[in-house]
Amino acid sequence: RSSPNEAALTPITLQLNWVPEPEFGGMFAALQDGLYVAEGLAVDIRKGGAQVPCAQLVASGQVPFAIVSGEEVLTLRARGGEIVALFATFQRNPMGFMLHKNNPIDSLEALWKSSSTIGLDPGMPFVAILNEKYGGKNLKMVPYSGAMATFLVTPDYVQQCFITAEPVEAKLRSVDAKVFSVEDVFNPYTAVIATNETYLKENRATVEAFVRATKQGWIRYLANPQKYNPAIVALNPSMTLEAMNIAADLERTLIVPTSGEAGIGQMTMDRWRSLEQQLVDTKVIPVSMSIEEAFFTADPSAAQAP
Amino acid sequence: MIRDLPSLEFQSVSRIFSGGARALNDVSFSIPAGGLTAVIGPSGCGKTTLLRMAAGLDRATTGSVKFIGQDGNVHSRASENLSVCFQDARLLPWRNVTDNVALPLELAGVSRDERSARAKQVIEAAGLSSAQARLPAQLSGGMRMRVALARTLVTSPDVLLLDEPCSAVDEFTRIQLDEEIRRVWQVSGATTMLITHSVSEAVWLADQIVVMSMGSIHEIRKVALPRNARDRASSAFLLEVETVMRSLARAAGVLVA
Amino acid sequence: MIRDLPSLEFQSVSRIFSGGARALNDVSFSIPAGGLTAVIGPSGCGKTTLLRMAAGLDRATTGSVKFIGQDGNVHSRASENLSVCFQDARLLPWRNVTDNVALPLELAGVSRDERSARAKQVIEAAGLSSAQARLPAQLSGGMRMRVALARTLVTSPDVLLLDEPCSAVDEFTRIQLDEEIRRVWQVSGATTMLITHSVSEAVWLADQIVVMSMGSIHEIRKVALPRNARDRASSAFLLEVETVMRSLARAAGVLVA
Amino acid sequence: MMSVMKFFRLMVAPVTAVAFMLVAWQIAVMMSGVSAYLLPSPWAIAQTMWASSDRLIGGAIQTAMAATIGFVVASVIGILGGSMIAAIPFLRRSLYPLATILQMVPLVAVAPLLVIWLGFGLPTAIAAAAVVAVFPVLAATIDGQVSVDPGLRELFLLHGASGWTRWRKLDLPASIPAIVTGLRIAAGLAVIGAIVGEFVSGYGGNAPLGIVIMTAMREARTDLVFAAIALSAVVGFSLFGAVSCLGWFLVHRWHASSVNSLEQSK
Amino acid sequence: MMSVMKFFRLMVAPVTAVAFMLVAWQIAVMMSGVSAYLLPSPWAIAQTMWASSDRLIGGAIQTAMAATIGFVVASVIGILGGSMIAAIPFLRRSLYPLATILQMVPLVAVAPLLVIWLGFGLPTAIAAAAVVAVFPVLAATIDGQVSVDPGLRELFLLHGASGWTRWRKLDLPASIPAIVTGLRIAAGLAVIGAIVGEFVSGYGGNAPLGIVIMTAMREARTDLVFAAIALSAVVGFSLFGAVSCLGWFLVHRWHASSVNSLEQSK
Ligand SMILES: Nc1ncnc2c1ncn2[C@@H]1O[C@H](COP(=O)(O)OP(=O)(O)OP(=O)(O)O)[C@@H](O)[C@H]1O
Ligand SMILES: Nc1ncnc2c1ncn2[C@@H]1O[C@H](COP(=O)(O)OP(=O)(O)OP(=O)(O)O)[C@@H](O)[C@H]1O
Ligand SMILES: [Mg+2]
Ligand SMILES: [Mg+2]
Repeated sequence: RSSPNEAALTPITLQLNWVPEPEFGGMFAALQDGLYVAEGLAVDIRKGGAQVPCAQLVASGQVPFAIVSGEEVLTLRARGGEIVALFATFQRNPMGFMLHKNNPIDSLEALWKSSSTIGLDPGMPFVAILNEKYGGKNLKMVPYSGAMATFLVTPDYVQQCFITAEPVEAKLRSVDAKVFSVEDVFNPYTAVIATNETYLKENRATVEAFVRATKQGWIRYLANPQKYNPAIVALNPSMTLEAMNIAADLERTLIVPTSGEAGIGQMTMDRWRSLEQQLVDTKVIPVSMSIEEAFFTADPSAAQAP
Repeated sequence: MIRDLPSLEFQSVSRIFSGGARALNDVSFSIPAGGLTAVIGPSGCGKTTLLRMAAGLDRATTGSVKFIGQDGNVHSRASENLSVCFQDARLLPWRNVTDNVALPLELAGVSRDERSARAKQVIEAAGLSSAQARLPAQLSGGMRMRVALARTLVTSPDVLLLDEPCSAVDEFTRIQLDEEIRRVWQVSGATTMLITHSVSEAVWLADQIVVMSMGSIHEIRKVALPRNARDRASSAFLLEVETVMRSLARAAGVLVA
Repeated sequence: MIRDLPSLEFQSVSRIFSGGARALNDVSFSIPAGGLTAVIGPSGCGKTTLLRMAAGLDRATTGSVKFIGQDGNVHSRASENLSVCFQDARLLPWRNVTDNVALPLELAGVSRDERSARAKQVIEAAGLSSAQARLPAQLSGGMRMRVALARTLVTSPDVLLLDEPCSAVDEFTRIQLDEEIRRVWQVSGATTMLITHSVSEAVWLADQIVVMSMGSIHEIRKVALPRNARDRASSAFLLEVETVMRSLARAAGVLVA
Repeated sequence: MMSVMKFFRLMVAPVTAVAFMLVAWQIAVMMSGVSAYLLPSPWAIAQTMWASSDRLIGGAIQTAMAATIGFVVASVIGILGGSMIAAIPFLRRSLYPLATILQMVPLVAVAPLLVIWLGFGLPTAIAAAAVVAVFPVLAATIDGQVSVDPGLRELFLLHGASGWTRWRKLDLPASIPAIVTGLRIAAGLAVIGAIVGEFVSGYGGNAPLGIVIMTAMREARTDLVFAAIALSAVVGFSLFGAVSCLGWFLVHRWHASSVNSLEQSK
Repeated sequence: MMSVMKFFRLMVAPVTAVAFMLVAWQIAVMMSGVSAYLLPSPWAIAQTMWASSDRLIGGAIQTAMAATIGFVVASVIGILGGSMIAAIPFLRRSLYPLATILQMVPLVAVAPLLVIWLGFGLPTAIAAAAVVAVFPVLAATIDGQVSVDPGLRELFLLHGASGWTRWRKLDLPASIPAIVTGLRIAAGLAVIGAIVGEFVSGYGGNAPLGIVIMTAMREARTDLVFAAIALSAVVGFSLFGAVSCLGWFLVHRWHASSVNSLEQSK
């Protein structure tokens, strides 16, 4: 490919669903190393926050690309949103529950049968699944406001977390935590790059180029996160470089599939199907839909991987 | 300027307030075009209520209040060039004396220069020249009423309705103000209704005096004195005042010797 | 009840308002304990300003206003049992006539029964019996002032300050009200200051008349007529009125023949 | 009978306006074909309300409780505190600015602290409602009491009325119209405060509207979000209506506002 | 010179009050040994403010811009809309209830929709600020204009003044004291609205205070949350101060509020 001049670059925006962190490391690596430019793209990465409605923004065409979670793709599609998943950063669900290290509770099941106070976003789909499985009548659920302060000062408090984020933060604040992943009961793709159906139809080449460059970015990032983290810290000074380096190490096993680096970002019909089934079972979405259209594999080399 | 000065007719006017208070009871009289009628009567007898009806601010429960042009047509009240001096001063607290007085001209779209010239004149006549720039809160009670009167007289009204404009001032200031009222009335030729507590003021200014009592008309009296024969010290004037005073006394229910 | 009725002394009082207006200029006079002094003068000459100082609502720029007890001690104003009738009625719009009149008794902690009995009496004297239950908005201008006067007279004050209490009513209602003022004054023996525009009212009620002009005292006149010799039709009375009228005319700057 | 008739006549205009708005909205949604997750049609919202009525009504009752208690607390504190601030110049110069600053603290940011201080559940929601509702009442009370006719103040001063008496018999009645306006503003804010408080306080079996909204947002159920909002508006509107009625009852006989509205409706 | 002196004298009380509060807070934190995650001491907050001053000031400027523009929009809409509603009985009966209902829509719940409708950044924050600030202005304007002395209204009626003239020369000036109170309430709400708007409006290079708060909360940096809140209070207080000054300038010469405060400060 000839290196195109600046003016000919296609400008696109990627809306993050959180502030710049290692969970978006691949995109920043691709940006820093000029992989997007090499594909003819001028990418603007927009910071986000807990309240930024990324899925709706992409479905309504306000932005061409955004980071969303797998269940958001299906729920929004069930309500008529034109959203399509392109690239699944996390192959394994990084969501979990974080407890103080010396909390006697030793498993997710024990947690769910305890009478702990537990902070989590209302409407998390796995709650219904866990309730079904373990009861959970004694749990006291309270909303997670995004603030970790409660956890830090309350020894028997439990909260939801991103395995790569909150436990690291807690540790850096001298609070040791243990984490129970929810992967075993609920395992949607997470940090999924999604686009708009119409946009995909009309700009297929751009989409494919974007996904291609992103995947390469991830390969580079995971190989040497220390090279890219300073730039991310510059965009998000509230997280230390140390924390980012730790997080980058932790996330590697969640991102790289068993098949190896070639499968980064891959998505399979089976995984989407079982997610859909869980959502229907827990009445989050009404009926099953045509899953084929919910995701688009721009990178055929990854599609067939297990 | 050819103007069709109206006469003002009260025809069997009654007014019962929502609480049931009967303020007016079958009142009929008329003020001829260009005439000046004084209305006198004990406190609470319905004078202000009558005036408010003429101004279109209240409506008769039964009966009617009409302006009738010289061609015999009934005018709509809104078409009249009306000027009212209320019993309370009703000044805008954020405007100084000059701007309060000029308000009606301002509302009529008169140019700034003409406004200030005309305001200056009536302010002088009301003895307020030295207080021109003061706000209402900086005036005495009598001064406030004088501002209100000056504001009423600053336009050239066809109909002039005055509700005790001089009750808050002393005898001599009152005589000066009477002079100003007469001057404006004569210049404008307005059909005028004047409510007053001063019988001598009524006799001095009016060509007809309506004496009221408890919502009804007690007496209607033409003032016999020709205008040029009025002199506040003449015996004819004093006699007339005496006569009206007796009538008012009877209206007020006082036994007169 | 032994009361130490104070006299009221104005000593070289001057008052310059913040705008620079000079309302009073070196005014001195005193109202003897239990005396009734009338203050008359042209509109804006400073009468209300004087009264407000006596009431403690305004302060002299220079000079002083003092209550002096019969033992010669200066009383603090706050200790006086003072009653003021302002030039405007100042009624509470949410209270009916009876409750407005009873307000000072209420504030003094008088029992409900006594309150209504005493309010009833002054309301009757003010000719307002039929309007007892009305709100201020349902009263005529003169009726409102009568309510205010009734409220002033309902207590048994040691000091009574009246600012044109009768200017909004007709001659005959005024005579009735004068009667009530005199009755209360005589019963309570209050040291009284009465601002009025009616010379005959001043002569009728006062034992001393202060004629003011533009912030200064023009004349202080003892009313020579003994109280039992006053009769509104007697020639002695009319002569006294005539004399004071002339003085007022000069104060007002009118040339007198 | 008369007043029932009058009530119906008074309701015609607002009901018409709301109906008009709903019809316009329905037509706009139908014409533009905008998807339901962006802007559901009123009809869809109504259907959702019907389908989820149990959950919504249960939530509304909880939210109404928090909002009402918070509103009452805010009213009492606002009226009493405002009166004190209005009466004492030193407080006016010191506490009023402080109260202003407190008003500007975004509740969403300190809500986690509220939880820590007050625990999860109702108390936090009540406190949140009270915190946002108190300032309008305070400001309106101060404004109303500082604007009382100085002539009437002098009257009370003269009769040696104590501050307390003057407040009870003059300042408070005279400032009721202003206070009612403050309460009207506060009524709406109390509901919003309660909902924000619920965002951070607990949710057990029966979720209050704040939690219903959060859950629905997460599930992209904009129709349910709107249905919950509609119910929260009903809660707020009831508070607002109660305050308005109270205000009308207290002042209609003497205050200019009723004279002016009579004059105009002629 | 005089007025500079006077200004300083006026500032003594509020500055004392704030200083007193800060000292009490500092002592309370030090005595209780409460964790900095829960409640940082004022001193710690001050240090954070100093250390993060670039970021905070940059954020405050953006938030101030959104809040100020939103506030101005709300003021214009509130005053004009309120005037129309006050002037036309039909609107009062139909639109006022509607506006009330809109006030009760929790912004936090519809903010995500605002982003989708208005796009990113400033416009959404401005809209959010305007939405929450408009109702107090509207309500206060209506209240003020409906309470204008009926006697003065009659005067204008008699001189055949058009509605527009009457509004300009009577209703508006007479209701300025009430409107200023509404604006005071709105000033604080506008800042909060802007911050909530910023929570949802994705952002570019320089993060406004709303984002700083969100991020800091996530990182459990309570000190930074408070520092950002303090700056947002400064923004709000500047707006509040500007409104108060304007109000004082417009009415101090004639309105009862200034008479009463003079009387009391004697
Ligand atoms: N607050 C004020 N600021 C400036 N000037 C004032 C103020 N109050 C009164 N004055 C002026 O002081 C003078 C005396 O006022 P005062 O009210 O005492 O008059 P008065 O004798 O009672 O008149 P009237 O009979 O009209 O009531 C007037 O010229 C008035 O304009
Ligand atoms: N809004 C109202 N509701 C009930 N009664 C009223 C109302 N307005 C006036 N009245 C009554 O109507 C009667 C006549 O009032 P009006 O004001 O016309 O008297 P007036 O002759 O002007 O008296 P004054 O000389 O005292 O001004 C009075 O008895 C008064 O109490
Ligand atoms: Mg009258
Ligand atoms: Mg006076």
